[in-house]
Parts: sequence; structure tokens; C-alpha cells
Amino acid sequence: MTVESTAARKPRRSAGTKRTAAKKPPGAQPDLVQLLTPEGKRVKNGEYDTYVADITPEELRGLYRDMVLTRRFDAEATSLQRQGELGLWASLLGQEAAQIGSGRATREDDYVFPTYREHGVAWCRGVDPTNLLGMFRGVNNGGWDPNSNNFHLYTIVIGSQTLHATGYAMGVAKDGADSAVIAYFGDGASSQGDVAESFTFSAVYNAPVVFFCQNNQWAISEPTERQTRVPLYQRAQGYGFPGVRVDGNDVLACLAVTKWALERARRGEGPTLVEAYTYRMGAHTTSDDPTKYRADEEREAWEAKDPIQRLRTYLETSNHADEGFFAELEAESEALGKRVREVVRAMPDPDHFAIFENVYADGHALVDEERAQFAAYQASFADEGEGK
Amino acid sequence: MTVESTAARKPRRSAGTKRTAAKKPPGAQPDLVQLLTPEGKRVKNGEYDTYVADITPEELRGLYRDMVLTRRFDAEATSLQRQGELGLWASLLGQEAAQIGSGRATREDDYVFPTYREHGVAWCRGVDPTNLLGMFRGVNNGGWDPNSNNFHLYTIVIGSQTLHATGYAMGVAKDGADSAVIAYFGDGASSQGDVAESFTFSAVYNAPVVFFCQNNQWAISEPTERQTRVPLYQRAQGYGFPGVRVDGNDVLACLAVTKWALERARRGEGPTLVEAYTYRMGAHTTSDDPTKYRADEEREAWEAKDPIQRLRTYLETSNHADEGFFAELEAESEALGKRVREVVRAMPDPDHFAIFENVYADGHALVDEERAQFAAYQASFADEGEGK
Amino acid sequence: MTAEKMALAKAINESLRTALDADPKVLIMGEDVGKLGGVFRVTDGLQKDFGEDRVIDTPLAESGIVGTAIGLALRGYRPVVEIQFDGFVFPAYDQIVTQLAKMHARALGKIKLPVVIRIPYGGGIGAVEHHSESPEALFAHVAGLKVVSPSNASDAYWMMQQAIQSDDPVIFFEPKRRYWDKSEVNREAIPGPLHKARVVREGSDLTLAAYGPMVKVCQEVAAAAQEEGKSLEVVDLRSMSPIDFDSVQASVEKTRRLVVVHEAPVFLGTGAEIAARITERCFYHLEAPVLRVGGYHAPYPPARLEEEYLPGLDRVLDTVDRSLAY
Amino acid sequence: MTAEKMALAKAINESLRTALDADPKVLIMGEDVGKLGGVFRVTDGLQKDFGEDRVIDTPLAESGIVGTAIGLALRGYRPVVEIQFDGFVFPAYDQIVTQLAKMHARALGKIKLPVVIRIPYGGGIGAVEHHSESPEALFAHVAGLKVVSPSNASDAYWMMQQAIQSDDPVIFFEPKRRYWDKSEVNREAIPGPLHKARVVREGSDLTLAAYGPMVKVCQEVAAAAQEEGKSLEVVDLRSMSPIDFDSVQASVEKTRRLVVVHEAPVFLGTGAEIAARITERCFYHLEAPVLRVGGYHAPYPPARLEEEYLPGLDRVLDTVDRSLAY
Ligand SMILES: Cc1ncc(C[n+]2csc(CCOP(=O)(O)OP(=O)(O)O)c2C)c(N)n1
Ligand SMILES: Cc1ncc(C[n+]2csc(CCOP(=O)(O)OP(=O)(O)O)c2C)c(N)n1
Ligand SMILES: [Mg+2]
Ligand SMILES: [Mg+2]
Repeated sequence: MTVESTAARKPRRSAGTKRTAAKKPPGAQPDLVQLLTPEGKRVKNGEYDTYVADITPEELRGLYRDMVLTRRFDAEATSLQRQGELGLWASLLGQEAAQIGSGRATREDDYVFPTYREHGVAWCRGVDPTNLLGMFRGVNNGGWDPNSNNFHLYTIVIGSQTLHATGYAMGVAKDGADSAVIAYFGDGASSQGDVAESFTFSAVYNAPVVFFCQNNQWAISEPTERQTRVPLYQRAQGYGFPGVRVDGNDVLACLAVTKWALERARRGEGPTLVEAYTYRMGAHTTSDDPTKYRADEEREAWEAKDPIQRLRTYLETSNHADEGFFAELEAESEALGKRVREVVRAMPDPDHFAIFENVYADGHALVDEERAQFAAYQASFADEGEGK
Repeated sequence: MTVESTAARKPRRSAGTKRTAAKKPPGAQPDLVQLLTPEGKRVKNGEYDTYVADITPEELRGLYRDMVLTRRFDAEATSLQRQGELGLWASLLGQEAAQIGSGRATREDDYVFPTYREHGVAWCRGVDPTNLLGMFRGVNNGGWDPNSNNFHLYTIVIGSQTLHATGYAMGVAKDGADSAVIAYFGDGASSQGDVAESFTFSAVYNAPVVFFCQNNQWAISEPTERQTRVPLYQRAQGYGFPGVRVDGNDVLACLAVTKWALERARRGEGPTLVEAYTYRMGAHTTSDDPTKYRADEEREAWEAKDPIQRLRTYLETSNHADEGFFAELEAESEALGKRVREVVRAMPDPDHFAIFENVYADGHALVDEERAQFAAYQASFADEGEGK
Repeated sequence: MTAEKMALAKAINESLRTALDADPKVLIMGEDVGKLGGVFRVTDGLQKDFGEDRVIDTPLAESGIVGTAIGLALRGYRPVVEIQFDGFVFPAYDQIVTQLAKMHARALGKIKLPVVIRIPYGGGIGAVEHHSESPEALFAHVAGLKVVSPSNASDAYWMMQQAIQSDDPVIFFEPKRRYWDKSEVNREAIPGPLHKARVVREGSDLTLAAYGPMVKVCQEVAAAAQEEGKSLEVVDLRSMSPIDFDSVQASVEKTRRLVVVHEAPVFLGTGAEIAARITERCFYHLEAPVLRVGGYHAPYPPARLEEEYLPGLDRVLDTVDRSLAY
Repeated sequence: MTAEKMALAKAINESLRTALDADPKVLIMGEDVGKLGGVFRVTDGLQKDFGEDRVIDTPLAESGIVGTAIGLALRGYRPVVEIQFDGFVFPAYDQIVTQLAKMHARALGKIKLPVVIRIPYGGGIGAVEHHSESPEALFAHVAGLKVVSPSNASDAYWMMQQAIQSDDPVIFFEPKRRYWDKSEVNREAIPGPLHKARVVREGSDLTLAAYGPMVKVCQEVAAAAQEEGKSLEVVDLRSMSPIDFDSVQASVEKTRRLVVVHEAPVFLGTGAEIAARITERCFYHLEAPVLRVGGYHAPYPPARLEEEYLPGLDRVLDTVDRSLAY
């Protein structure tokens, strides 16, 4: 082993891997767009208010319903994982407002590129939530037709989908359509080269795409300071397009800011980065144990900002919803949970030959050969009755 | 072939791949650090002046000499390529000030990570220029010991070296040394994911590295607008460190700004991005034909900003150099050209067995086996006399 | 207009032009493919005739190029992407193997990825590092990709047509040192299947299998061997994924000997798979083990050594002799 | 302290700890390697004991991780990099193959790149996409890299020691589904060479060659075959670059039959090279063609299909029978 001996010099600074003092988000963040306070108070925000100015009580209840059902679905999936019905689950707990607000801002002809956690966005796009469970159960790697709801498959390799979204948006522009595209990604993903390249391409081609970053403060065990030392929304400036930070636990603000950004895209003004400042209330996935790396107090502090509770308070104090609404929703929620349980438990294992399906669209001699060998091999067990 | 037919909608904007109106660098650029005007006039620039305040006439002549000799060497290499002595040459013509200014700002213990065009920086680091020619002649892929002059090998794959520089700088910090690291890259390279990742890593670890981008306006045939729609130095902000644009044809300004940035690094203030705004006066390489893609007028406009002429004017008008100096330099220049020619022509082809050398540091059974087979094969020709 | 003699590079250019003309969804993307027409001029004149919207100069970022091409394909386009040189495909490798190759399967067939990635590959042109590599095995090993390489102008023209028409991603390796070799292209001939090998010279004593730049070398070897009274059959594989083992098997059942030649390193090169599979298929026919000639387990050497590194006439002949000596 | 029984993951943890203790230049880098101790807890407790300066949580960017590790190596450090799962190594592939693998040669030996890249690989743990792949051939094909994989705790401990001590880049594939398997680790035993194969079971009728997770399967196969009166020899290859062909050859000269088993797809997998080379070396000894058992030419399937996809006892036995039937 050849190891250079380094002349011992007097260290003049902390040795480089200590966390640099990242600008901690201040208690009152001047740069955070908010329309509903954690206490459920509606506040004005000139620029963005116009995008929710004409929102009806019914729509508000709709947003609330979306969040409640999404959370219920998510909880059901977590418990199905515990029961062994799913191999894994990535919970969105705490991020309902960011997802429902942005998801409801999209138009039917817009196209969405999610990560693996956008269950709430999928809900808004009309994807049957039980379809999301196939990959977590291990029966497929993506269980829906992306073009049925303009909702792309979940992407697990961090950041990749931001380039797909950008390319898709370039195509939208070429077609002369006025649709927009939205790409979801996390605070951790912001470090991936692919995400930076998607910023470059979208800016250079002025592509109609919104980059929606859910900064949930954590990338598995790493806090956002491991990814950046300045707020993430500022990243956009250096690529020549606007970035804005929105209260990710405020569904109204998320709706308004995303609408604004999508409108910009439609008008041909190019990309926008939206950083939804939120919090991953649960574990990274059901395989994760956050007690290894973060303090309970942090979570508790964020509980006070719960996205669902704050809209509920607002609905109640503004008399936009009555007891009946909440009771009905409770029942609907139970029914959803039940349906999800039933569908998942009945989900059949895939046929063995599915291994060889759809590897190619136009076929491939080797796949054919291996499929035939596999068939012969399977058949050899049938000959022997129940196999060896 | 299945092609979706896209409903013909009325295009609402240019179809996405048209160049977006990039902010053209204005005639007088408010954000361009300049200490010497194109007319050779010394101008003040408060912040940066201090870094060249005590520069002596001798040092100024030194910078001039560096630029002249570098250009001479470069011209010699271009003509050696024309004569078939080199397979390729990447000329630095026009970028002498950016390279000499920044190169002379480095300290001996600093470490430099170049692209393939940093012949002027190599010169400043004391690398024998003839060593640079080996890879262009095709006798090796890197002809010097990086640790002899703290000057890493040329890196051809665009952007890769920025991460090496960042890692090296992290090591410097770990060692508690107060050296700094400088990574060179081009305007084209700014689009590579690796460069973005190096910004992220250096910011997060507060690594003592200076990113020196020579924006020579072109990446082969693509103008900088294909890479960004805002000035490149602004990229740094969004990663949490300063970026500055310097007149890349002003050797004094390049020296001052790079010194400032290196000092920041030494003081533990982390990375800086310096964009040296300059121009590639020649072809991309000797294989390139710029008449295919750019207008002569552009080049002519930049000729008026020639980095060498402007320092000469300053030296002359300020009486810092006399005729004797210029005449002597002319002779030195000729001598350098002659030496380069001679050394290159005498450069031997590598031994055939070099193919198998240094593939591994600790050896590898397969390489040994193939080397032995190769030896036997070579020997079989010896048996037959002069071979087939 | 029937057959026309043209250089391989020109044949690709014509093929791209034909495709751009025939289908408004076809796009050309890459670094310097526009005004410059690519560093090898393969896309020369295309931007002029089809506009910046269809022949697109991209930012200098290969992952971005392939990643956005995927997105464009999802929108219904058929991007033909140029990677400037073999050694520069690796920044895009992640997008190619984890996204492009797998997305059709991931979507249970619901979406298609008709993306062609053109890669000028191989050595012999005296270039600097990263400009002479043969990484085809790194793509052929990956399910979901198809990998082909033409050896002559006619195949270049037709295989490119077929690659663009394919609904699967195709990695199209262009033998850059053959770009200037001219041969007949008949634009009306109906081509055979994209992934079928072709016997380009018949023989009875031994089979030489090659593709891309090495086909010409093998033809020269066969001619030289002929003079020594040996009859070699030359099979142009044309496709590395899938490999047309049936054609190779048929030839080897006749000749009973096989030598595979490629520029890529022998170790885990496509020749390894051919040797393994043909040995299995022809175990009782082979008079000699399948032998391989290729690059060494070393980085591609500097230009002044490439003649020693690359399989040439002598080295292939030497291996043929070794095989015949069994 | 002599031999101690421990899980494979724990053995790596102990080995890293030993290396961190012994040499201040050794660093651990990766996503979540710090407080969390990695998603498999392989680096558990190391940051606590050696500090954030030596056990470094990195930004989420694999190219950045490997690229900065190269820079640290140039500065004299010996980084041990963790890639969280096999399927996430590809963003770093460019830095690995064009920089890490080639830099020593590029510098004519003047600089060394003692970087270890740890990759938990393979399937069998019921994971989602990208978490079960076996991409070793994609690294073994590339000159300048060494590629190894331990099959048991003792090898895991010692091979990691040797990998860290190596002045060459080593891609260290960890058989993730064996992480929890316990076996004896003797920390005082002097290990054999890193790249030497080991006969883990002697036999006379046929040789099974495997590495990493498949060694255990092959041992089970040999035990099952024994009951049917067949004597199988099992060779744990341990290294995929270089491959210890001498040991395999010696075994095959004795048994005259070879079956290679790996999880990676058969097509252009390491088995192809072993088949090709052993056939060449043992042409007159082999009673049957070298047969291979491995993954199919398809993306790694969803978890509920992995049992069909992965080579298991039955499939290997079936292939053994096919070989013996020649
Ligand atoms: C390229 C890649 N590297 C590593 C991983 C493993 N991984 C899965 S999720 C994750 C953290 C992602 O964090 P963030 O982007 O903030 O999204 P979040 O999970 O918080 O929603 C990591 C490292 C991966 N999926 N892809
Ligand atoms: C990854 C990669 N892609 C493509 C190339 C081919 N190439 C060599 S130089 C160059 C342009 C570089 O432009 P820039 O970064 O501005 O540097 P300059 O040549 O102007 O100094 C390109 C595309 C490469 N070397 N590496
Ligand atoms: Mg996160
Ligand atoms: Mg440039």
C-alpha cells in the first residue's frame, strides 16, 4: 500500500466534510409563498392570489377530500406492507398538500412525470390508486398505461424523469400545443447531474415544463444541507428561469403557484422551478428507520403545520364545510381503504412467462429462444407431476 | 412504424428548438471585470485592483513574455500538425490572457485540472511544452507526471475533471493545507451533469476550488446560446457561491480575479466560479472548419481585443518595456519554435509492448497472458525475417 | 435511379434524409449536427433542408441528449441521436440502460421507445484517446436494446431505414474508419431483415465471423488465404443483439471451424458469446475450438500503437492457421 | 481472538473498521453511509467512531461520488465508495470506465487510483426494480478495473482488506442476499491472493463454477447431486477480473465437464468468457460443451417472478444433467 505521507500542516479551517452553515430556513421565511397559515388563516399574496381568486367552497372541499383520501390510501398501503402484502411502501405522509395542490393545478392534456412517491398526484390525474401498488407488491414494474391519464410511470432512479419531462415538453412545443409538463423530484434529486441537464435543456429550448421539487427536508437519512447550502428554488436563476419557494403544506399556495408556473409554460415563457417546502413525516420507506438519524422534535414541530388540519380549520372557520361533509368523507375514506385491501389481496401473481413479455416491441430472437427453453423446462416438471 | 398523429393545433409559440433570445453580452458589459481596456488603457476596479496593486514592470513583462511564447508554441504546434508531425492540435489562439493570467495566479502548491486546451496554463506551471505534444502526436495519452508540477493530465471527456478537482480540493481541506485547486472547463462543458455535480459537492463540502470557465463563445460549432440563456457566471449563485465574469482577454484582470478567488479558497470560503469571457480565434481543432458555422466578421471584431496587443500597448505607453525587450523576446520565441520542432520530430514511437504497460499498478493475469501471446506473435515474424 | 456508388457516410446521410422526408416525426439530435453537419459530416445539409426544429443542435450533455430523446419518443417522435464518438457515450449510459432499454417492459408494452442512437465507433483513424473505442458488448449485454453495425454503404443505408422504423431502441454503431469507403447502394432493393447475418464470401475450410469495420479485413484475409489454397467463408454478422446464431451455425456445420474477429477487447467481447453458443450448438461438428481475434485487455492505445492493437490481416491469418492446425 | 462467526455484512463492516483504523488515508463515502450506516447497515457505527471527515455522507449523485473519490485518490487518499444498489451505479459509469479505469495508464503509471467501489448486487431479496441487478460483466469487460465478489464472510473480510490495499481500482460486488449469512472469520489467517479461485468442494464428474451469491446454490446443488450419486466439484471464482482460468482449467481437466452459474444474464455474461476460454484451453478434455445457467435476456423481473428468473437448485441440476448426458 503506497500512501503519501502528508506534511502535517496547521489546519486553517474545518476539514471540508463538516456541514457548512447552511442558511437555515428562518422562522418567518420572507421568500415562502403562503396563502393559508398553519393556523388555517387565509392570507393574501398579491401575485399568486389571482390564481385561486375564484376558487369555490366546493373546490376547497374537493382539495380537502383529495388530501384525506390520499392520506387514507397511503396509510392503508403502509399497513398492507406490514401485513406482508406489499414488499415495500414509500409513504407520502405530510406531503399531501404539495401533491394535491400541484396535481389539481394540471390540466387534462398536461403530462406528469412523477418519482415513486407521487401517490397524491396520481390521484389527481385519475389513476386508480390500486394500480400504484403493483410495483410495491412485486407483480410488475409499473402498472398503468401512462397515456391513459398523461401520468408517466414511477421512476426510481433518482432524477432521470426530469429529462424525460423536458424532452416531452420539447415535443409539446414542436407540436404547437399549449399543454404543459410537470416533473416531480426531491431535494436529494437536486444533486443529480440529470436534473441540472434538464434545467439546461429546458432553458435553452424554452420548453414548457415545470420542475416541482418537494423539499421534504430529507433524502433517506441525509438532510437537505447535504445537497445544497442555499435554498433550492434559487438554483433556477443561474439557468435563466424563475424559481419560487412555496409552503408545501399549504394546498392553496401549491395550487396557485403551480397554476402560475404552468400558465407561464403555456404562454411560451419556458420552465419554472417550484420548491415546495414540506416534510416527510414518516420513514423514507417501510424499510427505513428514521430514529437512526433524526430527532423526534423535528417531526413534532412539523406536525403543527399539518397540511390537512390547516385546510380543515379554514373550512370550518369559514363555514365552507359542515359536519355532514366530514362524516361522509370519513365513510368514503373507510370504503377506499377496504377496496384497496381487497384489490391488493386479490392481485394475482404474474404469469411466469411475463418475464419474456415486452422486452422488445418488435421481438428478439434470443428472447424467443430463451422463452422456448423456459417453456420446455417448465414442462419437464409437469411431466414429473408436481415437480421435484 | 407507429407514429401518433398529433391533432393539429394552432401553434402558440415558436416550436421550442429555435434559439431563445439569449441575453446578448452588451457592448459595454457592466458585469465584466476589466483592468486593461482593449486599447491598452489601465482602468481601476476597486475590488480587484488590490490583487495587482504591487505588480512590478518586470512581472508585467513576464506576463507579456508568457503570452507571446505560448502563442508561438501554439502556432508551431498547428504547423507541425499541418506537416503531419501531429495527428491533431487544439489551438489556444486568443485565450492567452485567460490562461496566463489565471495560471500565474496559482501558487506552486496549488493543483490544476486542465481540459485539452490549457497550453498556457501548463506553461505557467512549468510543464515543458513539448510534453504536451505526445498525445497529439499519438505516442501517449498523457506525457507528464501530474505531481511534478501539480498539473493534472489533459482531460478530453468534457467536464469530468471538475469532479476530480473538487475531490482533490476536499482532500486538501482534510489535510488542513491552505493550497487551492483550480479546474478549467469550457462554455460547452457547463452543460455537463458532472460540472453541476462538482458545483454541488464543492459547495456542500466548502472545498477550496476555483472553477475557471473559459467562455470562448463556441463549443465546436455551437455558440454559447446553445448551452445557456443567461451569462454563465450566474450559474454559481444557485449553488451558493459567487460567480464573476472577467474580461478573458485582459491578462491583468484574469490574474487579479483568479488571485481573489484562490485567496477565498485558501481562507476557507469555498468555491468560486470565474467566467473568462474570451474568444476562440482559430478552429476548434485542426480537424475543424469554422467557416461552416461562423461569420468572419465575428472573428474580426474580436481581433481588436487581442490579449497580447493590449498588454503590449500598455507596456509601451507606460514605458515598462523597451525595444530591446521586444527584440529579445522575438529571438527567444524563434528559439522556442525551433526547439519544439526538433523535439517533436525526434519523438520516438512507443515500444509496441507499451500497450500492456500500466494497465494496472499491481498487475493482472489476463494482461500478462496477452502480453506473452503478443510477444510470441511478434517473435514469429522475427523468425520469418522482416515479417510478412 | 437504381444502384449508385456512394461512401458509407453519405449513405447514412441519404438514409436520414429519406427518413426525415418520409415521416415528420423523425428528428435528428446531437452535438454539432446542425450547421456543421457533425464532425464526420454525416448530417451534412440536413438542418439546412429540414430546419432547426428537426435537426437539433443540443447542449453538450449526452445524458441530456438521450434523456430528452426518450421524452420526445414518449410524445410520439422518433429521435435519431448522434453521439459524437464512441468514448463519449458513457455519460448517457445510465439513461440508455436504465431508462431507454427498460421503459417498454416497465410499461408492460404500453409505450414504445423508437430511439436510434448513432455511434461512430472503432479505431484506425489515428485519433486521440476516447475516439477509437468499440463498446458494443456493453450495450449488447443489456436486454431491451438492439445493437447493429453495417459494414458497407448499402447496409448502412438500409439498416438505418430499418432502425428508424423499429419500435425498439437501436444502438447503431457506425464503422468510422469505413465512412469514406464507397460501394453500391440500391435504393429500390428490398432489404433482408435487420438482424440477419449475411455470408459475404463462401468457403469450405473455416468460417470468419465479423461485423462493422472488421468485415473488410476478413474479406482481405479470405482473399489472401485463397492464394495459399485455403477456402474461408466470411459471415457479416450485422447485428450484435440479437446475434443471428442460426446463420453462423449453418456456416460452421459446413466448415467445422470458426474464428470471430472484432476490434473490441476479446475478454467478454461479443466473440465470447459467439464462441460459447456456437460451441454448444456445434459441439460435435467443431474440429477446433472457436478462436477469437480482437483488442487486448488494455485501454485503446495511442494512435502510433493502434496498428499493433487492432486485428489486422496478419493477426487474423495467424489465428486462422492456428485453427486449421487443430 | 481467533475465528469468530459473523454475518457477511458484519464482516465487511469489521474489515472497513480495520482499514480505517490502520490507515488514516482510508475514507468511506456514499449516500447514507453515516448516521444511518447505509441501507444495509454495512457501515454501521463507523461515522460515530471515525467522524464525519472519514465516513462521509455525500450528495445524491453517483458520478459526483466516484469523480470526487478519484480526486481524493489523486491527493493520496484511499476512498471506499458505496453505491447504494447495483442499479444505481450507472450514473457513475462514465467516471468509472473513462476516468478511474484509464487514468493510471494515461499517466504512464505516474499516478495510482486506489479506489474501491462497493456494490451490493444481485436479487433474491424481493426488492423493487433496479435493486436486484448483476452488472459485473459491464465492469469486467473494461481494462483497468479489477472486479471481485466474495461468497462468504471470511472472504468478505479478507478480500475487502486486499481490495483497499490494492493500488488499482477494485469494483467490489457484495452478494446482498448473503449479507445475513454467517460463517467463520479468522482475522489472523493469512489470506490467499485476491484474484485466486478456490475449490470449495471437490468432485470428479463435473465442475460448477460460480461466484458471490451463486456459490451457495452450487454447494446445495452438489449436495443434492451427491445423493443421486454424482460427484460435483464447486469452484468459487471470487474474481471476475482477472478470472483465475488456471484453477478452472485444472478442475475441468479432471472432471471434463463445466457448468458456469451466475445471476447475470447469460448473454455476454462472464460465463460466456469462461466457456470460450476454457473450451480453448481444454478442447480435447471436454466431454460436453461448457453450459451456462444465468438470468434471461430480459430486465430483472418484478419480485414475484424472481424465483423463476434466478438460477436455483432445480435449474442448475437440470443443466448438470444436460451436461452429463453428453
Ligand atoms: C440514482 C439513484 N441513487 C440512489 C438511489 C437510492 N435512493 C432512493 S430514494 C433516495 C433518496 C431520495 O431523496 P429525495 O430526492 O429527497 O426524495 P424523497 O425520497 O425524499 O422523496 C435514494 C438515495 C436511487 N433510487 N437512485
Ligand atoms: C463527453 C464529451 N462529449 C463530446 C466531446 C466532443 N467534444 C470535444 S471538444 C467539444 C466542445 C467543447 O466545448 P467547450 O467546453 O466550450 O470547450 P472549448 O473546446 O471551446 O475550449 C466537444 C463537443 C467530448 N470530448 N466529450
Ligand atoms: Mg427528500
Ligand atoms: Mg468553448
